[in-house]
Amino acid sequence: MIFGLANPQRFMSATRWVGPVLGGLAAILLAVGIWLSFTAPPDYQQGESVRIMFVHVPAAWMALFVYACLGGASFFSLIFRHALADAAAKAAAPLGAGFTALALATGSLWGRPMWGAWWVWDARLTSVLILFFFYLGYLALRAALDDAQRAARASAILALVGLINVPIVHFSVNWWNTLHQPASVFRLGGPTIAWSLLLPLMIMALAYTVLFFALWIVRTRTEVIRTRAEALTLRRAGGA
Amino acid sequence: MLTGLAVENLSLARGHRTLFEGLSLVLEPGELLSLTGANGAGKTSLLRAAAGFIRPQSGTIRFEGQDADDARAEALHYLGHQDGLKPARTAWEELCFQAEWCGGSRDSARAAAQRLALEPLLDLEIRKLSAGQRRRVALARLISAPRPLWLLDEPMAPLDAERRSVFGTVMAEHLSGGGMILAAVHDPLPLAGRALQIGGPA
Amino acid sequence: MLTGLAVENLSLARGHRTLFEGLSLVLEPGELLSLTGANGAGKTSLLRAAAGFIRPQSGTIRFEGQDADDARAEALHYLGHQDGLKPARTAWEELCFQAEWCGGSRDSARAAAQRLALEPLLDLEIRKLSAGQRRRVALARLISAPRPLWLLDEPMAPLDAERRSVFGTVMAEHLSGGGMILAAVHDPLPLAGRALQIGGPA
Amino acid sequence: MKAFGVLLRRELDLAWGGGGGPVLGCAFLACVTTLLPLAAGSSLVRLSGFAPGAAWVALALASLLSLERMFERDFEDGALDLLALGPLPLEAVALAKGLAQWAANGLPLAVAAPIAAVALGARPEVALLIFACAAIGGLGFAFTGGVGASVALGARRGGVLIAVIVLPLFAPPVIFGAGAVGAYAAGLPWIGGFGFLCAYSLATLALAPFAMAAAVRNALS
Amino acid sequence: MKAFGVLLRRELDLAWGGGGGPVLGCAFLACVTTLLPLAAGSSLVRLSGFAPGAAWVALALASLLSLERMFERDFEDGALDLLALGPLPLEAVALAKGLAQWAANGLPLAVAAPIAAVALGARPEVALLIFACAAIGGLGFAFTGGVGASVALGARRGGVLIAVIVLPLFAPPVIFGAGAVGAYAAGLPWIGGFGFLCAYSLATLALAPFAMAAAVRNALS
Ligand code: HEM
Ligand SMILES: Nc1ncnc2c1ncn2[C@@H]1O[C@H](COP(=O)(O)OP(=O)(O)OP(=O)(O)O)[C@@H](O)[C@H]1O
Ligand SMILES: Nc1ncnc2c1ncn2[C@@H]1O[C@H](COP(=O)(O)OP(=O)(O)OP(=O)(O)O)[C@@H](O)[C@H]1O
Ligand SMILES: [Mg+2]
Ligand SMILES: [Mg+2]
Repeated sequence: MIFGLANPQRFMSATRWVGPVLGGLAAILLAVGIWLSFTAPPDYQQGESVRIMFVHVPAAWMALFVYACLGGASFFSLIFRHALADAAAKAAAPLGAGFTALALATGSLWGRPMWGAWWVWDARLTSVLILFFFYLGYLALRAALDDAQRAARASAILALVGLINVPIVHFSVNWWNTLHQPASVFRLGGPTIAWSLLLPLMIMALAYTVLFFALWIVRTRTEVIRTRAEALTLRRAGGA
Repeated sequence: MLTGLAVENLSLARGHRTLFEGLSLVLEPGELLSLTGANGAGKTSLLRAAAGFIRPQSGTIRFEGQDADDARAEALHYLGHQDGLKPARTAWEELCFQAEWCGGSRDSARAAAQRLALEPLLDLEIRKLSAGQRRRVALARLISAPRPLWLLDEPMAPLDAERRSVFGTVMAEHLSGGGMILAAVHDPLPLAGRALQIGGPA
Repeated sequence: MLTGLAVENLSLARGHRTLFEGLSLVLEPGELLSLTGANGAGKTSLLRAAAGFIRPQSGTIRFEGQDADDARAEALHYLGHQDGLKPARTAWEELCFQAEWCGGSRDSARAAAQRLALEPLLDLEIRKLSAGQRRRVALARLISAPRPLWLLDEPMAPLDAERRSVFGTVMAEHLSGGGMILAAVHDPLPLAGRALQIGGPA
Repeated sequence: MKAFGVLLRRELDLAWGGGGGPVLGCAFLACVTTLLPLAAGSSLVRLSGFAPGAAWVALALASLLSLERMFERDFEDGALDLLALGPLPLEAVALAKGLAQWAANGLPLAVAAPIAAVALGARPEVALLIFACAAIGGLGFAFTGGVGASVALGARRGGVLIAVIVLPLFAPPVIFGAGAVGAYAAGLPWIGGFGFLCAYSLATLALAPFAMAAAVRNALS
Repeated sequence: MKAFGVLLRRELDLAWGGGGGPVLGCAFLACVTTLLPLAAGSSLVRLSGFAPGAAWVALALASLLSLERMFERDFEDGALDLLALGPLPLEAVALAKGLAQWAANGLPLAVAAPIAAVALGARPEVALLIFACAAIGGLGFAFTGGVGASVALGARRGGVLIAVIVLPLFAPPVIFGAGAVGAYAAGLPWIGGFGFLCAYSLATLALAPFAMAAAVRNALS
């Protein structure tokens, strides 16, 4: 499948309609999810503030998922020197950073009523924060290298290094957490989560995922088009 | 037995610009080929491609029938516009390092220094050397560690007349020993050899 | 009215070595004097002394009848073997800085760039320029900020034939405008002018 | 003073490109605030007392380790020749370099320091003093450091020499500043240390440029 | 392996000349020991528990700041071309550079760290473990840092970038090392954290050179 679309022409023609369609689907899902999350009964323990979870948790999940996508794309662009894969990686990074920022923001918004603090050195929080730094580093490197091909390879290398490190960071932070019990009383979510909350959560998660793929495809297409345009103008300029 | 360097319709690009297309050349053992051309024509780029640093847009660069690989890396000397000498270290330290790193020995380094009349300068730090003296330290590497293919970028520019003739004979010996030299120059070298003009925008 | 540069039995030493003794020369407005000599003879040292960097062992170097002082510093351009351009900045950034720092303006910098056919390169970082292009960026400073005395160290080395003739005319105009040029060279310049051989150990 | 502005812009650009700038400040902020709790265990109670100290360590180390760039590169690539032949005396050039060093390394850290300290649990009232100390102390670091950097120019073991020369010079500002902050946090009179710090930094600001210029002239000859 | 030795000698010489070596250790020691007590209001009781953590963060910062020198200069003066054409693959070159970086910056700090910690009131028994952790962790810092330095080659804002890239990668070693030391000081089982630290450093030692070599090749092209 991936190799089928590896050829930019085929990719462009195949995905012309995919983006908008997914986008519409995402819109519907979001609407349903949000409606559900507001009609869901307030949590006996967290009260109304539990509704933040429907925005927050999927965002946090996406933060990790998108980084996986970024790593995958980078792998292909590095091994097969594939322009399309690089375009995909380039397109994915800002989206992932966005989801991560959303998770952090909503998370600390949630933490205020729950823990009485904007920030708590909880394992999961910390690892997401560090993940956010990974995204920032990647974006910064992209921005700082102007030669297209070199930027592609360098940032791909960085993304893969990061991919290896994400789980390590996750693990290390959890290990650290077992050493020092965090100041938080509230253990994040856990399996003890009511169905009435789980359903909207799942739908929101699905909506986020679809939305991501819609945006990803659109951004990748624009990336491909942009590079083509550059090549054209250069050819018109007679290579000078 | 060496079969030399063969470049077949090579095209190179830097940044977004194509420098040249469909360039072919052959360099056989004992041959000197000097590259001429305007500033920015792509001489240095060609040398770097031949050294295996730059991967061409299209076309092939084969040495001993091989594409760029580790074997080639050890079969050539590349001396660019910059010599990579460290200002804070002495000429002798740098010369020794370069010689040993390229497979030579301290003795060969010493011999090379003699050949280029560097002994009186060996204890000076690189930053204290004059331009020509510094260039000679860089050139000494070529002698101190024998390798068949020399890729030289304006090797003679800062040398005085006497040193130019000396290094001319050095190059001649290298050629007569079956070596190959590909040199980018603006002023013709004091040796017989073919010349190739690289066209392209300035 | 300018009275030019007058050097009277100058002797210079570097490290513990005396380079030359009792050297005298006069450079009057509109004159070009090219210094020749072996590597390590002391050409660069002499230029640096004339620029006021090195204090001579003995003898005097007077410009406009003055010993080295701030006034002189602002009346001369010194362009050595190294150009002081920063690899990470763009050609335009560096050219602008050098021009404005030496009393020129952005417009004069732009004009100088045009004169040396640098426009297409102005957005490139210095590290991406070819040797000759980089040298031209350095030379553009001379045009962009007019100063009577030019002290040049092998100004032409990395330039191609065409650029050499262009810069030759630039130097000619500078001279005809009453400027002075003291240039250390290994290959003769494409201009009429006196030459002075600096003897000394290689 | 146009020339001074031109020079300052260039120095800032280089210093930021060379590893200073707000981004580094934020990087440090992030580093200290993220790593310190991870390293010390999350009990912020214990941390709070040391937040200012940590900020100071970061500041001093940053200033120390970014010094070499101040003159060495311009010296080796010939840019100092150009600077020496400009419309301004070398003293002014040294001043510009010191200020750029400060703006690129000291200031961002000074901005970052109080935030980091508070994030680590220092009482917000301290923040302002921390900022003031860090900013003023950073000025002292930049100029004392600059003296070391210029004196070490062209020396064989430049970096080492810099450290040796600079280290003792760093002690006073470090002690005054940290002392002031610590005293304030402990509710003791802090104005004394702060005053000394200001005096020291202003003195270096006034004297260091002459030392630097002399050292550079010597290196160029 | 003769070539490797030759290269290692050269790298060490350059790294020391660039300010590494024992002097750096002393500077580090001085900063940490003078700063923290002052900031802590010199209540060594509180200090003692915190000393190892602080030392660790300072260690991380110090290794962070000396990274830019690792590849940038060789890249800009053409020395990397020579290194790329030597008898050893670029992976080995990267390994040598990493080791030199560690020996010139990590080791001195590792020697200084326990002294600092003890001077700050940590119990002497901890010193040995602190040294071991600092030495091994420094190895991890040097190589993870090297990856950042090589990837950022030829980028416009070298130093800044390296810091931003490398910071998050430093989290695990800091956590493990400080965790082990803290646990030991608290009489808890420490071997786990120490083991993880060793594992992490050895992993980077094994993998980082490939990433660095790839990045350098990319930069030279
Ligand atoms: C900046 C602050 C926060 C960040 C970065 C953060 C991060 C995360 C992440 C990464 C996840 C998904 C992890 C997984 O699925 O295993 C998550 C899930 C969750 N978070 Fe947060 N969180 C933050 C604050 C909070 C707060 C304050 C609360 C509640 C008071 C909270 C409640 C939850 C819950 C209930 C889940 C779902 C539990 C589960 O799926 O295991 N989070 N958060
Ligand atoms: N990394 C790069 N990115 C973009 N353009 C580059 C890069 N490197 C070189 N160039 C451009 O490629 C062209 C060829 O450069 P090259 O150094 O090969 O020229 P050259 O023939 O050696 O010129 P010279 O005679 O001045 O040495 C130049 O116009 C230069 O601006
Ligand atoms: N700082 C220094 N300390 C000791 N010796 C020095 C120093 N600088 C230069 N020298 C020596 O002074 C001599 C003259 O150097 P100079 O650069 O003036 O020669 P040059 O005529 O410019 O040679 P070239 O033609 O190679 O440029 C050289 O032998 C050099 O080794
Ligand atoms: Mg060239
Ligand atoms: Mg000279």
